[in-house]
Amino acid sequence: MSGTATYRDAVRAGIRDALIRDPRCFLMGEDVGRYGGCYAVSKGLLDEFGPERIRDTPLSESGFVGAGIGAALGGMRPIVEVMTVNFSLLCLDQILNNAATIRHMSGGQFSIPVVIRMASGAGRQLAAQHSHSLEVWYAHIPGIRVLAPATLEDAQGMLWTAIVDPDPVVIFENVMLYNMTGSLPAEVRPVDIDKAAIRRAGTDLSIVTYGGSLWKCMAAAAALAEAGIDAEVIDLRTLRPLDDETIMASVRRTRRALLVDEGWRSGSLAAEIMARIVEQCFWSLDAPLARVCSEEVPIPYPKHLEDAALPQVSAIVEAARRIMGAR
Amino acid sequence: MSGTATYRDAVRAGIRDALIRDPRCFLMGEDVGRYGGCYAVSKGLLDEFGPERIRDTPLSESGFVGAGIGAALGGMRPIVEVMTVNFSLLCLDQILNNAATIRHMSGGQFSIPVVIRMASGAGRQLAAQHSHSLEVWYAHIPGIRVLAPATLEDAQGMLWTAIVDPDPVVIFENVMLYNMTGSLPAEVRPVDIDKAAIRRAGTDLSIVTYGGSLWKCMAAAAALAEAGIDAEVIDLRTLRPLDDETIMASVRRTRRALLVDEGWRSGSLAAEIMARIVEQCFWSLDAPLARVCSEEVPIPYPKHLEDAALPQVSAIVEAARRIMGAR
Amino acid sequence: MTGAAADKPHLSRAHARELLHQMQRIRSFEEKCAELYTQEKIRGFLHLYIGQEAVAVGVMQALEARDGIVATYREHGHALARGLDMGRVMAEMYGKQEGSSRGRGGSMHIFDAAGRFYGGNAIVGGGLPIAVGLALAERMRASGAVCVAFFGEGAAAEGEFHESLNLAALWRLPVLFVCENNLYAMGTALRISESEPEIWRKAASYRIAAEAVDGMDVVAVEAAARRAVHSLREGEGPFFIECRTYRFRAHSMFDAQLYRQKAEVEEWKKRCPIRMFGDWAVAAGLLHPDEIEAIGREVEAEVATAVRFAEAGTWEPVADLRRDVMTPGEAS
Amino acid sequence: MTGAAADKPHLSRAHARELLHQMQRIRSFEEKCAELYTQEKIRGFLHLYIGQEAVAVGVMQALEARDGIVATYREHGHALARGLDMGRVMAEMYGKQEGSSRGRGGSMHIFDAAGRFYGGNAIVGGGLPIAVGLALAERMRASGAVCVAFFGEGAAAEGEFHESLNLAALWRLPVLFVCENNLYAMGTALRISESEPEIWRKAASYRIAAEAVDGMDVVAVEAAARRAVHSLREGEGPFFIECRTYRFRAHSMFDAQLYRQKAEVEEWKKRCPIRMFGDWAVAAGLLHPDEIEAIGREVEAEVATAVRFAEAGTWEPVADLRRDVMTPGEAS
Ligand SMILES: Cc1ncc(C[n+]2csc(CCOP(=O)(O)OP(=O)(O)O)c2C)c(N)n1
Ligand SMILES: Cc1ncc(C[n+]2csc(CCOP(=O)(O)OP(=O)(O)O)c2C)c(N)n1
Ligand SMILES: [Mg+2]
Ligand SMILES: [Mg+2]
Repeated sequence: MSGTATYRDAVRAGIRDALIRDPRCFLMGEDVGRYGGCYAVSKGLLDEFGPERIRDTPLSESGFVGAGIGAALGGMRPIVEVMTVNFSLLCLDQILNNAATIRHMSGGQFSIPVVIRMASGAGRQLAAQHSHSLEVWYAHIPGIRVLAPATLEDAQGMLWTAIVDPDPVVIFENVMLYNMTGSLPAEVRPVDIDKAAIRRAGTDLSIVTYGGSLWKCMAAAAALAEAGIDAEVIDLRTLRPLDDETIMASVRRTRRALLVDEGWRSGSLAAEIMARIVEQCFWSLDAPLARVCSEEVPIPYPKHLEDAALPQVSAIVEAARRIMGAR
Repeated sequence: MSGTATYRDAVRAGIRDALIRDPRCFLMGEDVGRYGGCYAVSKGLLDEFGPERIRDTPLSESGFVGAGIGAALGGMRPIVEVMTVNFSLLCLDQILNNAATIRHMSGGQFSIPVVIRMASGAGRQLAAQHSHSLEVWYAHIPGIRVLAPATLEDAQGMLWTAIVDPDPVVIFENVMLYNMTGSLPAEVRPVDIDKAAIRRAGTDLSIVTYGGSLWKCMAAAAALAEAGIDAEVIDLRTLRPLDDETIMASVRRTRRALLVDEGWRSGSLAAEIMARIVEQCFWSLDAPLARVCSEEVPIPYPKHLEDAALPQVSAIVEAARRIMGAR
Repeated sequence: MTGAAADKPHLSRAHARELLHQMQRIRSFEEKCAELYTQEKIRGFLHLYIGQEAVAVGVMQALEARDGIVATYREHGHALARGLDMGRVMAEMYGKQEGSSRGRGGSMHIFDAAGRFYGGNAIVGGGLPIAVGLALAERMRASGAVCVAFFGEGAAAEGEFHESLNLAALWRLPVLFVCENNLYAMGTALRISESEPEIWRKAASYRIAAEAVDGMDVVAVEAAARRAVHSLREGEGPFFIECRTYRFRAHSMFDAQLYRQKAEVEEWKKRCPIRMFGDWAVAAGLLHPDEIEAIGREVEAEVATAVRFAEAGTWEPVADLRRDVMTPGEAS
Repeated sequence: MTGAAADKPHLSRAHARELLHQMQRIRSFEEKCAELYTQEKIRGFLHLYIGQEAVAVGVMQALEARDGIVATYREHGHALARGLDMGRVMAEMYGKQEGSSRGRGGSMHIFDAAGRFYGGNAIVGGGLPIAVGLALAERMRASGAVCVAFFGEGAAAEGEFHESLNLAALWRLPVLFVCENNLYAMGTALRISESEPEIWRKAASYRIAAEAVDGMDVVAVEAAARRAVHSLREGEGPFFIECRTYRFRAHSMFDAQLYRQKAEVEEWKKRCPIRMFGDWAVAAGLLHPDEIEAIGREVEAEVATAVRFAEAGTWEPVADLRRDVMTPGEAS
């Protein structure tokens, strides 16, 4: 399993591992079986595990996500794939009002160990209805955990961590990452999800991001390095709960922060992190915080407009420079 | 119509006025007719306007909200009542992927003059599934306008402003306001929705809020005044687009700001406003920003726990004091 | 008594007593709740089940301890009929931590792990997919247990109703769908909410076996539920029962009932499931009027005890507010 | 040709030519699109309609200019059959601002106000409530216009399908529901997604008149659509047509088609709606082989012109990105 693999392979390895290790585990969702998954994540799993455990569902997001929640209540460990976050609007009620709520509301009688995976993000010219990044909505919900693996190791390892988590876990897989290649560890290990990761250490400013935007930030950091600006890049990894400690430690060191988030600007996750930095590190800041988010428009189809709507390396570099130049 | 009335009466007056003025206008939703509305807002309207224009719907949030969007596309001016924001999760797809998106995605060919009203907020001991404040989710969506009338005048006047707005407008009516009394103007006037309102002028700090929390902030400001702290209270009124100008002008004057928002803290609208203040007024700030939001728990049923979960006057006062005491 | 009950001559005295007793427990409990609501001991929304008792009691007869149950915000009756302790249910109504959900849920969110009672769901239709999932878990484990979903006829208009029926049928899951058709969804009469008001007919769209039954007749409901559960346990896939019933009270405590005629309510009250069954059982020689009185006294005492228990209950400390948002401790 | 077409002897030569012409336009346009996709002129998702042409073309014959249309992401055929300019549709595929949606929507979001073509909706089932609302607007205005919703059989599992049918029936709205049953939803075969795979039967749950028709037979589809639209205009409430058809190509350009056998596809290709109708029209003496050839040439020229138009089209300036998020100017 080690060697060159894609992010898609990593997710698949994580799912496969979970299916092998835990007989209560099964995968369910639209086209996860015969089709092999809309992003080919589950290809081959139907042959290996059969239709009971690789369960193709009808187009009924609320129905099968609710069924996943019910099955988890009933003692199973379902992995429910909602093809993309765009369709997850149809099952938000189940996630918020049931998965996230039943434990507290019942006085702690039930845990709901369901894992809900979904692809998110834009960049494939799929236009307005198929390009959402709504991670922040999910990160707003008490009672669930929200993960956004940005590396192969996380894509694989977070799956098992999510499975053994007794509470509902929502995993966002950015669509632009599926083809990303790298190497997978020979052995599947659960990864810790309590900590954000410093993907690049730096001293001049902290760039905080997650998911697909991580790699844009890494590219921006490289470009900034050439211009003599040493950026630290933090990959949040877990969007709920947020790892304030790592973020604040970084910002206290660098005294400047830039947030990069593919979500629309107003009400973005970037805003939440800015709010926390101001609450916790205000006196350490040497410059206003800034963010690079998506333009507040439905994402258009043509490449040049889609590019213009999304955070790009150049915009990240520019924003970082502005922060460094401020006062 | 002038004299003592409730917020509920004000909303009704607004709806009635719209129905009289514009024959394309109709009200539709669960129990708006025979029952008179779950919060008695539409009581009497069925008798006055008949079942074609006061249209009881089955329990089908996605269906009838989508039908409202379609009717708006087809030239009508529907007012759709989604009983409460709690049930609006079931129609979020229609709102985000159709109402908010079709205009831009079609290259500007269609406007969608639909008005969607919903009750929101907690405080009535309705427990976890019936106590949501998800205004921030809606405020995240490009392509719609989001209003949160906190006064009788706004409750009445915003309705007409919303009706004549060619784009989708979502109106949040906080459940704790329906019984609030006051006087209504003799004549219904559309109110401007572009501006936040300074409900109390002050010099020491800016308290920014909206909806049901406004009155808690006003009470807190009164208490603070006794302690010699002169708070300015800003009622956002419109949650999307936000009136940065009024907010920033206030913060530049007071140099301190407290955000009060009944939404859960992480990913709250308060966070967005904090982010904007840091982006736009960083150098004017004399103290860290702070926010009072709901605790990150499903809202529990018993009064003492519900109270503990929601922003309260005492917490607002305390937070304001802390801000004033900082450095 | 209608024909269906007459079809069931094998009713033992003990069972007749049990049926009446269970229905009376619900009735008396709820009448007390209404009173306590006016005293503001119970707050929030309170949806009474009065008039519909035959449904919960009839269906529960067909279930075993291993079977799961999903209900709605009008679920006191189901909770009691399932065997939840009345004191704990009453404490829940009060919001006391001795309540079945630690007081966190209140009237609309009664849960009980031991009784496999999965709520108490205040989103109309929201419990149906959960029931499908519970049944899926049973099927994957081949446990032989079934799951029952109770819901109102109003829920049949929701998309989740449709999605749930299709999933259950497609995967042949042991779900018993029990539609309690009380003719109104809040103030919306069935005829203005469904183009096909015979709800049981909708099951045909999913090839689900279905029948309509007199929901005021506890014996008829029990008989139908037994047939259905038998079929579920045989692996025949889901079953759908429409119980025709009526709620005698307002939708909730805030409802002026402008949408229906008093005469209609009175007409239905003549078919009170408790009185009808009691009268019939006496006439059939199954119960003696003294026994009925004894049941009344017994239930009154149980309700009084429950109220005392709730009154004596304590408030969860505010410090516990964040407890159980997430599961504490280590991963399972 | 099947019986249904034979039932329609009143087909004029002109009309036969029109039917063939329209189907051929769609076929040739899409074959070109597939080619342009491999050249990366068209990007994103591209869902071809090839094989299903008889449905869009047949149904459109029954519509008037005032009628509204709601379709899916597989809507090129509907747009062309509705009379949208092929050049503007092709420019949309390119994302050029001369496209029918200014290039913003691409393949999945063709809109045209003049043609009352309301998209192009990429959320399965998402267009159905919109169609109900459009019909409601017509009904409230007593305009006499109707609204047609096209959707795949996969959409029938979504809750919105159910909610929409109920609303339309309840309010007797002039909606024509056209289910294009091509047996697959992406890679999910109908039999594993619906417990009742005869989709038209589901209409009975809502008391909606319904029929199934051979969707490879343009004349049969037209005849059914005419009957349906006639009934709609008479105010008889909604109508449901299930068209049994097949897509010859992959679901989208990313689909390896692991879920179906080549032989099955080949079998269906024998029932190609264009070839079948052409052969029949020639045999019936309605069209001369030369005319068919002429149609081919005409269509080829039209496609070439459309491609030239798209190629010559321009990119919307980035400065316009935020344009039309909200309606500019004053309130209406
Ligand atoms: C999704 C949703 N929409 C609306 C409501 C508000 N509501 C609560 S009960 C109810 C009526 C439900 O009627 P029915 O299903 O027949 O059950 P009954 O109350 O008659 O037992 C409504 C509209 C809700 N709780 N959930
Ligand atoms: C709500 C929703 N869920 C999932 C998808 C992904 N998806 C796109 S097309 C499709 C299959 C739809 O099948 P059908 O309705 O039969 O139409 P067809 O593609 O066969 O024309 C799926 C699952 C989607 N677009 N919307
Ligand atoms: Mg009912
Ligand atoms: Mg299909």
